[in-house]
Amino acid sequence: MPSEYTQETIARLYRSLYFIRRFEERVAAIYPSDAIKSPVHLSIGQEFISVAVCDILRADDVVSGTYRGHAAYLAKGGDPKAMMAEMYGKATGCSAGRGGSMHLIDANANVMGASAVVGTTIPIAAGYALAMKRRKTDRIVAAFFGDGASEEGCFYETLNFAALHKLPILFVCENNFYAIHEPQSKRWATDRFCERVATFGIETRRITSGDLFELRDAVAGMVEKLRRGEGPALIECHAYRWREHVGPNEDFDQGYRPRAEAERWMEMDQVPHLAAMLPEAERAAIEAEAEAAIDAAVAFAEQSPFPEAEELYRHVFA
Amino acid sequence: MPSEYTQETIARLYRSLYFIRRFEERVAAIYPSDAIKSPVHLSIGQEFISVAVCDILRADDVVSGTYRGHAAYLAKGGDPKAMMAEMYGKATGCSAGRGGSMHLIDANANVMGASAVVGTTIPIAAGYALAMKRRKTDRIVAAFFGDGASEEGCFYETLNFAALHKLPILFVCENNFYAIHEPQSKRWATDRFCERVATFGIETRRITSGDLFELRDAVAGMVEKLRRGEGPALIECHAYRWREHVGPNEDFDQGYRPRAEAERWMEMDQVPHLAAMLPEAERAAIEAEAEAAIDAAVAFAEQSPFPEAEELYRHVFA
Amino acid sequence: MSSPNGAAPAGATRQLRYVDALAEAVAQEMQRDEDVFVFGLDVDDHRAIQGSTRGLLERFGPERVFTTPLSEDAMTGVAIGAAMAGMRPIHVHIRMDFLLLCMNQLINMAAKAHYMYGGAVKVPMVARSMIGKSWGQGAQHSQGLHSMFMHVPGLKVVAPSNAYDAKGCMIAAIRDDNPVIFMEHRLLYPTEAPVPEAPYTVEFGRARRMLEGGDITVVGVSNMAIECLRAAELLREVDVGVDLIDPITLVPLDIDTIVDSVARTRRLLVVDNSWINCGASAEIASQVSERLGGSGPLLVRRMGFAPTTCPTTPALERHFYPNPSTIAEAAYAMARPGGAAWSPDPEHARLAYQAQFKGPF
Amino acid sequence: MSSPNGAAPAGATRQLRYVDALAEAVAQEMQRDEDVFVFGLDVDDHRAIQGSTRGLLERFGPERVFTTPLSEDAMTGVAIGAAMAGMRPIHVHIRMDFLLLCMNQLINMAAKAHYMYGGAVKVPMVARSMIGKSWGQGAQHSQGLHSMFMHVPGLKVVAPSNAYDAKGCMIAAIRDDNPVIFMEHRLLYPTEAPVPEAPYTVEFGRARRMLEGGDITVVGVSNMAIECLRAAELLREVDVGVDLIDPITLVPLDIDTIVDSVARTRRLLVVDNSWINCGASAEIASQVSERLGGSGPLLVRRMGFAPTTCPTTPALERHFYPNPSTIAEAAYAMARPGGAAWSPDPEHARLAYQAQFKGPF
Ligand SMILES: Cc1ncc(C[n+]2csc(CCOP(=O)(O)OP(=O)(O)O)c2C)c(N)n1
Ligand SMILES: Cc1ncc(C[n+]2csc(CCOP(=O)(O)OP(=O)(O)O)c2C)c(N)n1
Ligand SMILES: [Mg+2]
Ligand SMILES: [Mg+2]
Repeated sequence: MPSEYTQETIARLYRSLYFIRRFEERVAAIYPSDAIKSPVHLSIGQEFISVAVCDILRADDVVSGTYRGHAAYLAKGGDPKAMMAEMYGKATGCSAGRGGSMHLIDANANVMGASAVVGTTIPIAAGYALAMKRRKTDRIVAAFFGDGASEEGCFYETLNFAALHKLPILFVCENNFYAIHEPQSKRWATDRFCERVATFGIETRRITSGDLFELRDAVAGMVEKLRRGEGPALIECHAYRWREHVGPNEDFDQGYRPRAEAERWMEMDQVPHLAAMLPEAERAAIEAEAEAAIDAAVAFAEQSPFPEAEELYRHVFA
Repeated sequence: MPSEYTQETIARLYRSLYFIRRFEERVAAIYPSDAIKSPVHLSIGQEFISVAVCDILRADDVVSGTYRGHAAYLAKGGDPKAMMAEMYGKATGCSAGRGGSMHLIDANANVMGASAVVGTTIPIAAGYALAMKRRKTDRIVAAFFGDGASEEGCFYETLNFAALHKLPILFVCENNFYAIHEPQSKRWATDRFCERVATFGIETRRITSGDLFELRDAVAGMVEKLRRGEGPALIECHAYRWREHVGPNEDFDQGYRPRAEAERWMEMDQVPHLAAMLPEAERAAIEAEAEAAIDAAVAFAEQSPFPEAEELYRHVFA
Repeated sequence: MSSPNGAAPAGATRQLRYVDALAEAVAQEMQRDEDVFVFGLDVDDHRAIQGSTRGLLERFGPERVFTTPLSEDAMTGVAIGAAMAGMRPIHVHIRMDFLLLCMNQLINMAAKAHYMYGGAVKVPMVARSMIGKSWGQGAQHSQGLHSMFMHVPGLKVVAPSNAYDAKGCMIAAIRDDNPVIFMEHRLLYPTEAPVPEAPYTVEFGRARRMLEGGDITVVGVSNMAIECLRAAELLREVDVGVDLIDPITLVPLDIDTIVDSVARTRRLLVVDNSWINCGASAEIASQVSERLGGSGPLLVRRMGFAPTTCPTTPALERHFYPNPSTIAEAAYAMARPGGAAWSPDPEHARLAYQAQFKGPF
Repeated sequence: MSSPNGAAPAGATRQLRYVDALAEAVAQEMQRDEDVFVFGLDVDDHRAIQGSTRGLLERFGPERVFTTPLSEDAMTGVAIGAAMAGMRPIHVHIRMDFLLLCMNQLINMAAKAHYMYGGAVKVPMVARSMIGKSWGQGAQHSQGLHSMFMHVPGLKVVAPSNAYDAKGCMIAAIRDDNPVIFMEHRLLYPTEAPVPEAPYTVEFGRARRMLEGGDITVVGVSNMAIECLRAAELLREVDVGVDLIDPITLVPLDIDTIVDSVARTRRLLVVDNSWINCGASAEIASQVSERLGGSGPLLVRRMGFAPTTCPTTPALERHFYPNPSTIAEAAYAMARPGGAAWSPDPEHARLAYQAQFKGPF
């Protein structure tokens, strides 16, 4: 990793990375109790992408995640209490219990609402970016989506529009090679993805190493240009989903993908990698702090009330 | 033009080209009489594309045109009588009076039905191609569409699917630089169109000369590979729409495009170009034959009855 | 609020066309609120969507009035995102049929966002679209799809039938904090009404009684309200009094005004500018039946598109739509069940017909 | 045709689950006609769309059973094109909500092609989709959008509520020369019924009378037919006789069977698996009112989704759907207008509830 990374930066990155990993592991641990009656799509193994991207963003920048959006929500500073309460279906949830794991939102942290219909938030993120440009700000939008989402026509329509209007939007494709159980070979004619996006006049970068720092450096350069109004950029970041598509468990026994495929990625796991870069005491402090915050989020979720029946009729219209 | 073009071939091409040009000029002449109560999108100036492509196709190959589809329909051998009757709204029309100029079809000539919703027929054409491949034939589909249609997401979705399944489909983009009155500069982030399509693993070719023979040669090579099952190909062919977007008149007085832009194309007009390659007698014979056929089509349309009221309820369900 | 058919609104001596009323409403709101912008295919060309966006580009510039690629789906997402970010987009479609390309964004996101995110975001956008008719519009340029949007909670649906309501509803739609499906009709564009110059809103959820009569309640949606008005004229010849109601907005729907009328007439004819099956006419007929059916005999009938695809040839299209004659005949049959069937004098009927539209356009 | 609730069909001693009946129907038709193929996201994975495509890949191979990219719009076009070319595609969607991505192709092309082209082409395709419920399905994984398809001429709409009809309707849908919207319900998948092994069709346009009773006519759509059956059990305690009708197919709709029943009971309760506004319940209520309203008092009521977006938390979702208790209460109030309100014994009601679905899935 590049030498100019200060211990402070590494600590900040580790704090976010460790917190997300442990938060999702806790969700997985709670899941069998049925306290969380919501389809959970864990990002375990892919968190480094959200952490690297969001570390470059400002508080007033906007992030658009997906139904697999726990990492983006937390990395951007979304409230963990409200998130856990949302998964529990409580009135104190970030969507007041109406959205669950697939529809997280935190307006204060500038985390856009997520959608359970793949691809739908890509043009919506561009709409946010258009608003920022019209208002002459230098705020930007980072739009996360999966390799499968890139197959939807609205993705190409959005690329063309965003490039045509030089919108301040960073497209982040988390390429984990699968859409549910379907490998890319059954969905993509070729993997010349970045090359294709570049034909819209969009700067692209493909990160295959799984290295958080390499990704962060690439994002940093792109974000600078985005703020200068040079138009959209796209990063295709390879990663691997360690758990089943939806739910808390591993699924290597299901036969659609071999554990061997995962091992390379598990060895690359950025959590221990960053941990090892920190002095023992600092690492321990960060981890203790994270565990406490997660405990607090779970306690908050458990103690929060369910919404009252009449809540059903609120918020149909603004 | 390449020497190996025999007089017979040139005569065949001219027959088609001249017929289409004159047929549409007749439609334009009739239009002010209000006998044709249908929005007509004339292809005048662009006919050479349909003529060149369809000359390479076999009778059992399929063509998919657009609402600007008079040329593709006629070039593929669609019945001119049924077409003119359709524009008149007569019971003898190719769509029994239910479709008008925008919904031409001729199943016998393997001309697919056209749509008035831009882009919709592109994936449908791919569906035809899928059926041909599954049935182990060497028939192919030629799908015509405009530069504007290529902005619809379903176009990219179709490219990916067609390339993934190596479908026998030739995509023909008639790039006339406008969508209604909107120039490409307001719609395309870049014009790296063929380069983009190629990233799907699709062979592409861009023809900017307006030369019918250059286009035909390119198509011939691609169609051979298509029949061998090598997967889809795409041609972007530049051309210019001489008349208004919809309706019979010129529109250079409207201010959205200068006549100067058109002049280069009018000089390149392939009708007189091919005419000059033929002996006077043969040319005259071809033209006389065409005029007679057009007269016959108009007479047929005029003499045909309108559908009876109860026809309204037929064909809702098969 | 007074109606163009009733006394002219205070100071509204000026007659304005529906199409110009739309353009004026948008211009006034763009002037008032710089977050309002207009985009969609061809909004900035010299035709200006048949004139309904006339002058906007010149006045407000290309950042607030711009065309788009042919990408209706993503452009709808862009509108939603810009609205969530606090702007007030007006997304224009030259035909309502093209909204079928935007259903995922309109139904799965726009309609649901405010609720799904617990009130954390709003989607103040207007989706303008025009219903086409005649001159070979045919299957894909003639649909009135309002019932699809009425079906889903979270969308407002507006269908003004005259220039006065067009301006008032447009201003109300732009100021509304919810997604509004704004339905226009091509054949209404040239129709004139007294329209005040100053900005005003037509309140959503308040139907207008266009005519008062005791024999039958007729509800006309969008341009069918005008066709019903013509039918009512024909019915005067046979002394059938029509209580004619234009709902103006379909969501929210002012069912009380309709129910009050039917409570008196016990006869309801709903004429919609779409198919009957699961249409707005089904909803209105059902609500009235639920509320009044128990208290005695109730005559209910619906008219709309023929249960077919729209054909292009005038020979068939003529029979596809309700018209003043067929509406008058149906109403007469309901109002005078005993009597012999009656048809209006063809000559009078001809005069009552909506001016045929002449292409190209 | 005998019903799973009536005497078992000849030779149908075998009990089969709804999900297996679907897979068996498709397998038998693929065997019979090599033009039939199945495609859509995940149809070929080990989960096999919750088992409803189980075994097809192994038996018929990847050319006839294949997944697709996430491109619902274009894939629908591909299905239409293949159908026009003479094949019989079955396009599978794991949720009905995703059909909103396909509306342009389904409504503007599939529904209209046969008519718009004067009968020159046919579109024999089946669009299978599943309605989700509970375990946080929420706003975008729970919609029943059948009324949008019922609204547009040219589409058939099928909603089997039991394994017997699932198999018979699927075979009929595959053999039909028109586009068929085939609506399934996730919670019906595990339900069993006697299902003959040999191929058979359930005729479209013939409703099934699931129960005979004289006090009230109840129509239940899709899985609501089952909820109504449970409600009817509860109503036995208070001697309210329910004439329960499952329309099975919504287009074509067997309105005569419903009208015949209401002509006797003069009370109609329609319970739909969707919103009420412009829904299937509105259409059924309207047609019955049009035909019977004139002849005397008629009690009509509709139940369906609450007029809100579907929330994920069980605390609210519980109140979003009609259930056996609320259906029974509504029916009782209609059947015994004078009497005091009644609610079923909570204990009995609990037993009658549809088994809660447990994720993940
Ligand atoms: C439009 C749409 N089609 C299908 C689905 C079903 N589905 C849910 S997640 C998913 C896979 C998406 O894959 P990708 O975009 O790569 O994201 P990942 O799950 O791998 O993070 C699919 C197909 C959906 N929710 N929405
Ligand atoms: C989906 C859709 N959007 C918009 C329109 C309105 N419209 C009709 S033709 C046209 C232009 C299409 O341009 P192009 O594809 O380049 O074809 P051309 O007319 O130039 O031959 C447009 C926008 C439409 N019919 N369908
Ligand atoms: Mg993926
Ligand atoms: Mg063009």
